Amino acid sequence: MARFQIFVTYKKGIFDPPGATAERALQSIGYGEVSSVKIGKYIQLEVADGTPESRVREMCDKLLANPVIEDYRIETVEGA
Amino acid sequence: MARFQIFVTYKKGIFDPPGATAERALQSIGYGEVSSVKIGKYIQLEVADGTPESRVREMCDKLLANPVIEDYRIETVEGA
Amino acid sequence: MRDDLKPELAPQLAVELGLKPEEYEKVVIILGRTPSLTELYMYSLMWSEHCSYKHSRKALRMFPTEGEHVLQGPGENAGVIGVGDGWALAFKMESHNHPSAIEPYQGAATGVGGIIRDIFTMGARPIASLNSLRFGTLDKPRQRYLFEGAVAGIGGYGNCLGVPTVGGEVYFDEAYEGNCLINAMSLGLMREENLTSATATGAGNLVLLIGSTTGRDGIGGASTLASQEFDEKAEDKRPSVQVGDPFEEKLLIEACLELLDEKLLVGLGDLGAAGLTSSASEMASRGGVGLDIDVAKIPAREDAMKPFEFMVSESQERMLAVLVPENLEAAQAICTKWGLRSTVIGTVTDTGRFVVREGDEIVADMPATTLAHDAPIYDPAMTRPAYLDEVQAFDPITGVDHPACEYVLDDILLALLASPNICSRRWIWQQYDHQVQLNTVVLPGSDAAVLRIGNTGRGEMTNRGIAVSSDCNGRYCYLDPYVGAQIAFAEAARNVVCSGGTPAAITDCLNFGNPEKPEVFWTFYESVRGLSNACRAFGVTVISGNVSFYNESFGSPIYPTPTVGLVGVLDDVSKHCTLAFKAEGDVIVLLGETENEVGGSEYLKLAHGVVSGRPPAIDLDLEMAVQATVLAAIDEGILHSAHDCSEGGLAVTLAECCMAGDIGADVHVDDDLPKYAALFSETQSRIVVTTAPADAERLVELALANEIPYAVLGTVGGDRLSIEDTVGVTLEQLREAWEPALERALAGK
Amino acid sequence: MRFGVVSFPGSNCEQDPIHAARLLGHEADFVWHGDTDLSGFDAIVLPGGFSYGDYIRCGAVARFSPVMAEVVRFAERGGPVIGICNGFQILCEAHMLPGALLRNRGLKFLCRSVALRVEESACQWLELAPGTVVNVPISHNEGNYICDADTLERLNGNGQVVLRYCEADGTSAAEGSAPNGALDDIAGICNERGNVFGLMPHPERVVDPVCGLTDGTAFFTAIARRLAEVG
Ligand SMILES: Nc1ncnc2c1ncn2[C@@H]1O[C@H](COP(=O)(O)OP(=O)(O)O)[C@@H](O)[C@H]1O
Ligand SMILES: [Mg+2]
Repeated sequence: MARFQIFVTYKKGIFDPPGATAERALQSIGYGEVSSVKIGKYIQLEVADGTPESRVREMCDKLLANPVIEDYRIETVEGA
Repeated sequence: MARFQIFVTYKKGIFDPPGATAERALQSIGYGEVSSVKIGKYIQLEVADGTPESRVREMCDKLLANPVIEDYRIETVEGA
Repeated sequence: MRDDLKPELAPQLAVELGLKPEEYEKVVIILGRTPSLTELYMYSLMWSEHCSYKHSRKALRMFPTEGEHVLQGPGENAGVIGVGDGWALAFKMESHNHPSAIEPYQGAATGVGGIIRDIFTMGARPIASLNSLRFGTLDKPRQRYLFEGAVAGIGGYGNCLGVPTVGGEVYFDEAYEGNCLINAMSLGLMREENLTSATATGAGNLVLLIGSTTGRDGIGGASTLASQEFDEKAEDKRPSVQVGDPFEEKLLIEACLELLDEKLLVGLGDLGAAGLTSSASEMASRGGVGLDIDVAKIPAREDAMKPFEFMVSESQERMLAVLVPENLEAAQAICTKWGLRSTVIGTVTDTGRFVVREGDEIVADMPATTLAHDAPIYDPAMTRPAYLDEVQAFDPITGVDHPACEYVLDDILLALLASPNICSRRWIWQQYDHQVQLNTVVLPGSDAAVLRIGNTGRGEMTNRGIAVSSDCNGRYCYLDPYVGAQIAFAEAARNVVCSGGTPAAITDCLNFGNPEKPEVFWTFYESVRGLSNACRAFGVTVISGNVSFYNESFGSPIYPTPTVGLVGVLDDVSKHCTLAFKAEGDVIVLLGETENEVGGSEYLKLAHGVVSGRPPAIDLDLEMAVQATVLAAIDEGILHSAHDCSEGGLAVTLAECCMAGDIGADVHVDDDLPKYAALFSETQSRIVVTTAPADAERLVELALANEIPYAVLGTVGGDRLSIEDTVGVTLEQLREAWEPALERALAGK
Repeated sequence: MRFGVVSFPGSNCEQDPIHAARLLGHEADFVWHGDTDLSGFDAIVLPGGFSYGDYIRCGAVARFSPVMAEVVRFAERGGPVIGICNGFQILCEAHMLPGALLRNRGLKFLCRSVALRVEESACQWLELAPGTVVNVPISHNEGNYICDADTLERLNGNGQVVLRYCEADGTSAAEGSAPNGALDDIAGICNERGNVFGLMPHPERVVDPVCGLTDGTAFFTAIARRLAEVG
């Protein structure tokens, strides 16, 4: 079985309300050192051995990410 | 300015509705090789230089993750 | 004046930004020089179809805009009517079609956000929303994606705000496949004295920007998204999608209403399409003043933003307030209390000029009124579309083989009930919080939503109410725009009347193709004419509305879709009525009369795959008389239920009454008509009502007094719907067909 | 008696319990999230809505509001606290109640009336006979209650499960009756003492007869009667 992890983030210039809110919240509860928070998705995928990354890319484009407003990065998890 | 990234995932045994749904959806649209999908949070944090990881850990325990249902992993982003 | 644009490039850029050469010339004449980059952007957006209504303005003058209830007609962010005891209701409908076709969730969500800002800008607390949706057929995965996304977005935004989404409509037809329609309507309540205007006055007054930061989102959105036809290039336009932040909007609602309550503002405007440019220039020209705006003061979401980007950004959840300097501190304190940014970005001047600067460098300087009011107004050419002769020549009675044997009628009825255009909409409205604020008296699922007038938070309760419905059958409008538009109005009114409301005023959202095509513009003109005449006949005013053109894909326009949002008033909200059959033995009466009119019907499309013929005829006098009869009967308290006949005809109406009341019925229908027509004809001006046997006579008296045809159909009771020997189905069968149909279609079944 | 209804930024149901309580002849007023004085209130309501947009996690930010420290003390002194919908989520995030609320299993917001079975419990907010079925609307996107096995055992053992989703006749369906996938059909729980009560359904929505059902009345009258008794 092969493992991939996918990091989904908003495209540049797309507003991230949850991140903005977390940022303010952290500052207001005493973490003034925080200057920016962005909240994206961290997806852990388990697929059959030998599944090529291209397949995973397909899955992201079709379902796991929203290409209209999100970018994503795929990483293979070694020793899985 | 220092950068951290935080990966928030559901504790083992906690049912993750979005993950389970994505898993079924992928299988139903032709990705039979998918055996598991887990969807967590990918948080990118920018803080003042010299902020120790322990501070970030605090932020996670207090706000960014819910210890009752979630685990998290913190990584320093080099060359920030 | 500083300029970031080489003068010789101006004409070229003007074209890219959508200005016609002659429009560009007009700008040059107004300014007496070549426009700067910022000015060019500002004019191109303000003079886009979306902002200037340059193709529709003249036709819209046909609408009756003055009437007894009207406190504010078209021209402000929303229209306002009086609904009694000093209460005023602001409402408006608006389209967000093109953004939603690119990103359904965010497109629909920001559509809701925009229309709700229009409401509280008037000083009203948003109390309810409706949505009117059109998609292609659900056998197409893309259409399912758009539909699910739009519904989730509407719920996601409205639920977070705590504004109940109480009604709407949805149709699925190939005509909308390349261009879905997302029309959102919102209503707000206020005391008459709190009615405010988006007007800037008083030289020396301050301009305060409240709410979210300003980023590059939706740059040029107003023109590129809303005023261009859809085609494969849609993909490239993706980045200008905006993400809504309903939490910020909720804070804006509370803060702005408090600012108005405290009488701290001179004027308040919202930032929608064309962002700061639009709201600022409109506020300035309404007040006949000038403005001096410094973009360097605007809180930016992104680095290195150019002045023009600040001026045209469509970042959501921002409001623009004008106030006297003495009130600044108090006003900002309220914003801070609600956790909102507020920044003075400029001042009101007496020059009449709209000046934009970055620090001390002026980057734009033009007469304020020319942006908002001097956009060219066109008289588009129009010709009657050729297709009309063809479709109207089709005789639906002889043109297809109608079922000869009657036993298939059961199956056709069940198939109609399972049609996505008729089946239960529960899947939709249970994703919407339709009860928050505790004023929803009749929940989704009946003909119209009924709301109590009052503010539970302030303990200001009344026993007055309103009923509201949005309607439009695009097929009818395609087959005859004039008649179709009149039916859209008549059905909305009928739905409101069936719920006990007296029609008071409407808003509309006119969705059409490219107005520069004479055949398209003709359908637009005829629709407006039909709608106007219907309004005049009923003495109902048009207080607000919205036009969405260029709803085409690959060159073919959608069905003409003039959606009507109609509001009626109930002096006593307890005197409302629903569609559910109530009691064993109640007498079922049909008010109005069925004709053989299956042209454009759901039956014709479903059973014969045909969208053709003439739509049902509409006789506005008969319509009014039928509605008057129902209102009188409800007022006398003799009606147990009322439900109009719309898509699917009498049989579907009866089935819906049975399912809603969880009780059967035994009826006889008109024997002079072929059964398929008696059951499925979509003849207008028909309402099925029930009454206790003891009151049947009185009901008949009312019908006679109003000189309307009527027929006693039968009685309520049992656990099956029996229509003579032709239809006999159990409640279970009806439900099995009607309840899960949307889920099934969405599951691709 | 006097109910205090806390309004957090993003709360949107706060006017509803106020209306319900007043309708039933009680006093009720808003409490600002920044306030730290709860004196003069006999019971505290954390209302529904989307505090702080429900961003990060429902209730995650609201629990840090100044007023919450007071609410905790109020509860420790035995003061009755009810958290409805978002209020329940806040109680869990603040660890005033165990467990957490995840996305509904169907990933869809659900607004509709549901049948609830009253369980044998220590809850001071309800004095309906165990087994009673009430119909109350839910309106949430994250009502899928979850907790670990030990906690669940404790909840059941201590009579902390107050309400369960059920079928119309009060029975539980084999596959579960929770529309949102909640563990063990749990719709509402209380602390051991029974004074802190959290539930996803909205009783305040079914008190005013003008809007239909009135099954929610019991959720306001019981605590009032109880407080009247203890004086
Ligand atoms: N998109 C929607 N959102 C909310 N409610 C809807 C929507 N579409 C339909 N409904 C509700 O479903 C019920 C039936 O709708 P519809 O078939 O259009 O009624 P009618 O034929 O009387 O106009 C109405 O209560 C309507 O408000
Ligand atoms: Mg109707």
